Amino acid sequence: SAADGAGNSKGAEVARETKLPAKKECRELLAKMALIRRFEEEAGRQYQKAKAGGFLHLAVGEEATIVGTTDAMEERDYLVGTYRTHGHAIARGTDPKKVMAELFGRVDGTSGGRGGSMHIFDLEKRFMGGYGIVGGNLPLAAGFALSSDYRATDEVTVCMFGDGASNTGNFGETMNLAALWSLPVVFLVENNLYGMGTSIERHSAVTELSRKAEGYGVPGERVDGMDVLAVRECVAEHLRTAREDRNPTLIEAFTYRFRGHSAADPEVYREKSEVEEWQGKDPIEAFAKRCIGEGKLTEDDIETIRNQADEIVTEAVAFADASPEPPLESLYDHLYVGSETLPGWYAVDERTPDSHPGEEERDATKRAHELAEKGAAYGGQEVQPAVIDDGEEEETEGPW
Amino acid sequence: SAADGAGNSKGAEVARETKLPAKKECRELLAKMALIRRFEEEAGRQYQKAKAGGFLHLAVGEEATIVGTTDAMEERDYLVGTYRTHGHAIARGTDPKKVMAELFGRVDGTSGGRGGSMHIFDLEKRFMGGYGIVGGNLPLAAGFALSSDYRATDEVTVCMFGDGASNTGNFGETMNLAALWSLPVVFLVENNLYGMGTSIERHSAVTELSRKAEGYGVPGERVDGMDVLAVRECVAEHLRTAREDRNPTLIEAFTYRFRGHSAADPEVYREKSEVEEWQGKDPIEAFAKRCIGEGKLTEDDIETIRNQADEIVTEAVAFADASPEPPLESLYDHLYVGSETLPGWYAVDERTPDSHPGEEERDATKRAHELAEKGAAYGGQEVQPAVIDDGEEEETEGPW
Amino acid sequence: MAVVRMREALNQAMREEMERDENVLVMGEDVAVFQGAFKVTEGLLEEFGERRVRDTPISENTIVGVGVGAAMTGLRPIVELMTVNFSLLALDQIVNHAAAIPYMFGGAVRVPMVVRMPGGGGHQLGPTHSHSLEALFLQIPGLLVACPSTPADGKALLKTAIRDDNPVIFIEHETLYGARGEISDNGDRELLPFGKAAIRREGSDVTIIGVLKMAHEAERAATELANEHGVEAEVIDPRTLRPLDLETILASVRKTNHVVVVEEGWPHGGVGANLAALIQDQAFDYLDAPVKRVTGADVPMPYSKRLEQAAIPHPEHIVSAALATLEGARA
Amino acid sequence: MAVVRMREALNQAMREEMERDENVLVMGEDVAVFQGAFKVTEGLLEEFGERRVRDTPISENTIVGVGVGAAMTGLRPIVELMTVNFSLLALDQIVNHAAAIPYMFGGAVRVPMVVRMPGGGGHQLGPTHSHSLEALFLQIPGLLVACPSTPADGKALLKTAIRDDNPVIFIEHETLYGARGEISDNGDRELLPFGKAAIRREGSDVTIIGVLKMAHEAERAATELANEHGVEAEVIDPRTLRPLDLETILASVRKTNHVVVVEEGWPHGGVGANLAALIQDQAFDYLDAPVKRVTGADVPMPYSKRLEQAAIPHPEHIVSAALATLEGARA
Ligand SMILES: Cc1ncc(C[n+]2csc(CCOP(=O)(O)OP(=O)(O)O)c2C)c(N)n1
Ligand SMILES: Cc1ncc(C[n+]2csc(CCOP(=O)(O)OP(=O)(O)O)c2C)c(N)n1
Ligand SMILES: [Mg+2]
Ligand SMILES: [Mg+2]
Repeated sequence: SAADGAGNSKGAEVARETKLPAKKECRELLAKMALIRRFEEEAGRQYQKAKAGGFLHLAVGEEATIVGTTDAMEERDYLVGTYRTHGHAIARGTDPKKVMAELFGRVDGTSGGRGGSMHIFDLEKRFMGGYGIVGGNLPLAAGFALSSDYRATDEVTVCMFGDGASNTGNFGETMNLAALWSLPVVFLVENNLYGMGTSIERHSAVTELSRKAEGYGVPGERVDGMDVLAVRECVAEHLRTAREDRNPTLIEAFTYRFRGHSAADPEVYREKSEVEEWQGKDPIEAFAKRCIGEGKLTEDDIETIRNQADEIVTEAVAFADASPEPPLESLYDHLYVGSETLPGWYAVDERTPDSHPGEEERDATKRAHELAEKGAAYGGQEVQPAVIDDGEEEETEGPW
Repeated sequence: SAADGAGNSKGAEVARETKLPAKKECRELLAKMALIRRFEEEAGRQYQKAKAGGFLHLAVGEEATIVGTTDAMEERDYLVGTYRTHGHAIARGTDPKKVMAELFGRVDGTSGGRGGSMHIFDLEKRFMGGYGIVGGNLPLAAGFALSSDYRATDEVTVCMFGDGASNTGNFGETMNLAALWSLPVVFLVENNLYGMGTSIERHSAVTELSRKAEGYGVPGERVDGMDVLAVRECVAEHLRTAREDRNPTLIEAFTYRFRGHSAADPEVYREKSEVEEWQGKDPIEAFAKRCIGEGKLTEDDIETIRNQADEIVTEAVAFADASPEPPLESLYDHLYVGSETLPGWYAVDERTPDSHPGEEERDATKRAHELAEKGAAYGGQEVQPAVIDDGEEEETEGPW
Repeated sequence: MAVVRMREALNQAMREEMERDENVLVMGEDVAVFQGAFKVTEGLLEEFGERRVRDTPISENTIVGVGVGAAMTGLRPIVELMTVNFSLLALDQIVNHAAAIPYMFGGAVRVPMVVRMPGGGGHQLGPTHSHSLEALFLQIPGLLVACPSTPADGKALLKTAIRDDNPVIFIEHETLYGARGEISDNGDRELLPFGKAAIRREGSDVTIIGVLKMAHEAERAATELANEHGVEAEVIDPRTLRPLDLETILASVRKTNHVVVVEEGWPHGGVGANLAALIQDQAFDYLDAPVKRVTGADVPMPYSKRLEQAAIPHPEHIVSAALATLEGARA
Repeated sequence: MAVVRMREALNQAMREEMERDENVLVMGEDVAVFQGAFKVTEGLLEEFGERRVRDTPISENTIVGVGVGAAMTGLRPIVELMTVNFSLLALDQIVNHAAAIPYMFGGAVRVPMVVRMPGGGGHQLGPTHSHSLEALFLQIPGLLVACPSTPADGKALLKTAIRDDNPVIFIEHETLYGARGEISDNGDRELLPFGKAAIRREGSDVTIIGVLKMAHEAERAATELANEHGVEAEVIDPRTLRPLDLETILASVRKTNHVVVVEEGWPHGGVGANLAALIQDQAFDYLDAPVKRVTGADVPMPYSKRLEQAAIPHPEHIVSAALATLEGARA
C-alpha cells in the first residue's frame, strides 16, 4: 500500500534542519498557504453549486510544496505546472479574483473563460500554465529554458508535475534533452503517492522518483513536501545549480492530496486511515504551530491571516459572479493571430445552414445568431455526467 | 568525437574472458557471421543495380552482436529488431532467399514484397520484425513478453534497438512497464555510436547506455559487441535472468557499422580514421583468427565457409530475381482479415473514375485495370531521389 | 429485455467475452482498482483478477504497443485509453503499427485488438479534453472504426470488435455513458456485424445522418421536424465508419433527395465531409440540394459552458439545416 | 531570376529569415552536422553555429514541445521533423499544445513556430514511411497548413510561415526536393500570403485541383487532355489548405462546371473529400457532374515498386477522371 510510500517521506534523506525566518516572512508564507487552502475549499463549494464546471482538481494538502517553491523563485523565473494549479498561479501572484473567474468561465478569468480550471495562465507573473495533458508541460518547460538560455538571460524555469507523469514518454525525452543541452530548468515532481487512483507502487517500477532521471544525466533529491521551509531551501539550492552551473536537476517533494483526485472521486483506492495520517501532517497547521511555538507569530496573527484569506476568497467569488459570460460573438476570437487582417478563410462554421467564414460569426446572419443563442442556452442538463465528476464532494473543511 | 565513445568499448568493464567452443560450434558461428556479411555486401550491390529500392540499412560490422545474441536464444524465444535486420532474420534461421526476395519486392519475400528491407518478418522463426519507426519495437517487445507470461510459457523476448532509439519516449515508458510487470524480456542496445549522423555524445546526455534504464528498475551491462563469444555468453546470462527470475535487463553492446547509415550516406559526420580503427576490429576477421590460432579451424575450413556463404547468397539473388512481382490484383490483400467475407465496405479506390470497394479491385472494371497497369509501369524515374538514398555506394569489400 | 446504461452494456460485453475467451484481457490507466475513469470496467478486477485486468502507467503509446505485441502473439487485448484526447500520444502505435502490420507483413500475422476510448464535449472539459476524433481515425486504412450511440449497439458492437481479427478503434461518448436503453439478455445472439447502419426513424423528405451523441440529436430534430414542420426525416446512425454502410445511406438518399450529416467534430475533413463527398459522387442525380453538414465549431472546445454549448450542434441546428436543404437554400 | 531546386529554395528561405531575425532558429534530427536528412538545412550550421542550428535526439513529441515553449517566450523556432510519418509521435504537442494554446489562454500568448516535414511516397519506403497526412492536419483548428509544390512557392511560403505568429504545419514532398524552378532573387519582396491559390493553367472545361506532387501530375494531365482530347483544363494548386482559398476554386468551378481533386493521400476523409463537400455545398447549381476524386490507394503504402506506383495517382488517372466527369460518367 502507498502507506509505505508515505513512510519513505519520513526517511532520513528527506528531513532538513531549517530555521524560521523573520516574523514578516513567516506571516507571508503562512498567509499564502492559508489563501490557497481557502481558495481551494471555496472552489470545491462553488463547484458543488455548479458555478464552476468541468473537472476540478484541488491541491488541498500540497500548499507547502507550492509556496515553498514559488517563494524561492525570482520574478523573472518561469513556472509551469499541471491541471492542479490554481494555487500555483496564486502563489506566483496571480489575482485570486481572476483565477476564480476562470473557474466560473467568465471574461475576467485568466484565460477569458476559455481554459477553465485545468488551464490557468498568467504571462505577466510568468506562470506559464496550466495543462490538461499529463506530462505535456515537460517539453514546454525545456522550451522556456532554451529560450532563456538563447536570449542570454539568467532566468530559470521550474517545471512541476505529478508522480504519474514520470511514466510518460515526455519525461525521459525531456530529461535527456535538458541535460544534453544544459538547460536552466528545475524539475519538481509533486509526489502525492497516487496517479489518480493508482498508487505509486502500481505505476512506477522505481518508487524513489528522485533517482528516476539519473540515467538521463539529471540528478535528484528528495524533500519533505509538507515542510514549506525545507522545500524553499531545497528549491533555492537547485535554482542556483540551474542558474549558475546550467545543470538541470530533479526534486522529489513528498506531499499528499487530502481531497479526491478531482471533485468527487469515490477514493476506493486508499484507506481513510492513510488520509488521516497525512492530514495529521497538515503543512499549514504544522507551520503555524511552529511559528507560534518559536514565538514568531501569535494566535492573533493567525486569526488575522485566516480572516484575510477568507476576505480575499469571498471577494474573488463576488468578482467572478459579477464578471460577464463570454459573448457568443467571441467564439472564434484568438483562434488565429491576425485572422481579421490576413487574407483567406480561417474557420468555417457549418453549424448553420449558411456556410460562412467563422471569423464573420461576429456579424453573421440573424439566423446564425438565434441558433447560437439557442445552443448556448443548453445547460447540458440532458447530459449524463461521467462518474469522475458527479457524486458528492465530501466537505472536509479543516481550520484551514 | 565518437572515438572517445569508441574508446569506452575497450574499457575494462566490457572485456570478457571467453573460451572457444567445440570445432563444430566455432564453424557454425563463423559461418553465420560470414553469411550475413556476404548477404549485406550483395544487397548493397543489388541496390546499386536498382534491384532493391527504398532505404537500405546494412549491418556490416555488427555481425558478432547479431549472431552472439541469436545463438544464445531458444527457438521458442522471440526476437524483434529495427530496420537494419536482414542479418537478424537470417541468424534466426530465415531463408536468405526470402530475405533477398523481400528486398527485391517480390511475392516470395518474407512479407510478400509489401514490407521491404525495413520490414522483414518471419513468424515461424519467431523473428517478429523489422520496424521502420525508431523505438517503435520496444512496446511491441513488452507485448510479446506479456503474452509469453500470460500464456504461462517460459519464452523470453529479446528486443534489439539502436543507441539513438534510447532517446525515444518509448524507451522510458517500456522500461518502466517491463520492470513494473516483471516481463521476461532482454533489451539489447546495439550501440554503434551514431544515430544516423548524430554521434552519441550529441544525442544522449549519458553515454553509458547500460545505465540509462536504471531509474526505471532495469539494470544493465556492457559487452564488447565485436566479440561473438562475449555477446553470446552475456546474452545467455541475461536470458536466464529473464526466464527464471522474471526480471528485464538491458545489455549495451558496443559495435560499429562499417557502412553508411543507409545506402550512401556521405558520412560527413565521422572521420575515416575512426572507421578504419573499427574495421581493424572486424568481428569476423577476429573470430576466424582466434579459431585458427587456437587450432579449432584451419585455413581450409575458412575457405569452405567463405565459399558456402558465396553460394547461398548467389542462390538467394537468383531466387529473388526469378520470383514474380506481386500482381496488381493483390494491392488490397491482407489489408483486413476476412474482408472478403465480412459485410460492408472495407476499402475504397478513388483512383479510378469508377468508385468501387477496393476489395473488388480483383475484378474491377477493365479501365481500372488499364489504369493500374499504367500506374504500375511508372519507374518513378521522374522522381528526384532524396539525398539519403542517392549517391554512390562505396565498395569497401573486405575478405569477408 | 432489460434496460441498462451504456456503461453497463459495455461492461457486460467485456465480461461476457472475457468469460468466453481466456485470451481476452483489459489494460489501461485506472481500469482495475479505480474501476475505470468512467466506471466502464467496474467489477472486472474483482471477477477476473490482476492477470486479466491491468492498471497501466500513464504511457499511452506504450500501452497500445503492448496491446499490439500481445495481439500478434495470441492474445485479444482490450486497451482502454482514458479519453480520445490522449490517443494523440498513441497514434504512432495505432497507425504505423496496429493498422500497418497485417498488410506490411503480407498477412503473416494478425492484430486482433480493440482500443476503447470515450470522446466528445459537453462536460466543460475545455480545449484539451473535448475532442471528437472519429474523422481522424476513419482515414486510416487497416483500422475498423465503431461509434455506438445506444447501449444495445454498444454491447453488440463491442462483442463483435473483441472477436474480430482486425484492430478496432472503438469510440464511445462521455456524455452517453449514463444513457439508458433496452438490451437483450441472450448475450451471444446479440452480435452486430460491422458495416450495418441503423435506420432510427423512417421518413421520405430528408435523410439525417448522425454519429454518436449526434444520432440522438438527429432523432430529436426529426421529431421536431415532424411535429412543427410536417417534415418526415429518415434518421440513420452509421454505427461503424469503417466499414461504412454506404448502401443503406444511398438507398435513403435516393428516396429523400435531401441530406444532412451531423457530427460533433470539426468541420474541415470531418465525417460529414467524407459522407458528403461520397454521396454527391454516387447519388449526384438524386440530390435536389447540396448535402448539408452540421458540425462542431471550428475551434478547440472552449471551457465556458455558454461557449461550449454554442460550439456543439443541437436539434435546432439540425432542424434549421434540414429546412434549408428542403428550401434548397444556398449561402 | 534564378533556377534552383526545391531544397535550395527552402534553404534560402531559412537562411534569409535567420539573417533577418536573430530569434529564428532551426531544430531537428540531423539538421546540423548531417546537414539534414534531405539536405534542406545544408550549410546552416556552418553559417549560424550550434546555438541556432541544433541537432536533437530522436524525441519527436519533445522536439515539437520545446519549439512550442520557445515560441511562447520570444523565439521563432523552425522545427524539422525528419518526415511526416514521425509526426504521429508528436501530435499531442501539435494538437493539444501548439494549436490549442493561443485559444485556450484567451490570446495572452502566441505560438509563432513552423513545423517543417516532408511526406509522400515514390521512393519505395514502404508502409511506415510513405504517408501523406495533409488531410489529417487540415482538420485541426489553430493550425495553418502549407503544402508548396514549386521552389518559388516553397521559398515564399516558408518565409511567410516563419514570420507568421500562428503555428504552421509546413508539408514538403520527398520527391520534389530535387525539382527545379525559377525563383526571384530579391528575397523580401517574395513573400506569399497564405490563403491564395495558384492557377497553374487556365481552362474552361474542367477544374483540376492538385496538392503537392499532384499539382504537377495535374498539369501533365492537363497537357494530355488538351493535346489528345481537346479538353481545356484549369489547374489549381491551393498552396495552403488552412487558410483555404475557396473563392478562387469556386470561381473556376462556376466557369468549368466540372471538378477533379487529386491527392496522394488516402481517400476517406481526405483533402478531396473536404473540397468535394465544400464545392458541392457552395457551387451546387454550377456542377454538371459530381466532384471526382483521384487519391492514393486506401492501403498502407506497399514497398514493391510495382504496387507502390499502382497505389499512387498518375496523369492517366487524372485524365481518365476528367473525361469521366465530362461524360458525366457514374459508377
Ligand atoms: C496523457 C494523459 N493521460 C491520461 C490523463 C488522465 N489523467 C488526468 S490526471 C491523471 C493522473 C495524474 O497523476 P499525477 O501525475 O500523479 O498527478 P496528480 O493528479 O497526482 O497531481 C490522469 C491519468 C491525462 N490528463 N493525460
Ligand atoms: C521515430 C523516428 N524518428 C526518426 C526516424 C528516422 N531515422 C531512421 S534511423 C535513424 C537513426 C537511428 O539511430 P539508432 O537508433 O542508433 O540506430 P542505428 O541506425 O544506428 O542502428 C533515424 C533518426 C525514424 N525512422 N523514426
Ligand atoms: Mg500524483
Ligand atoms: Mg546507432
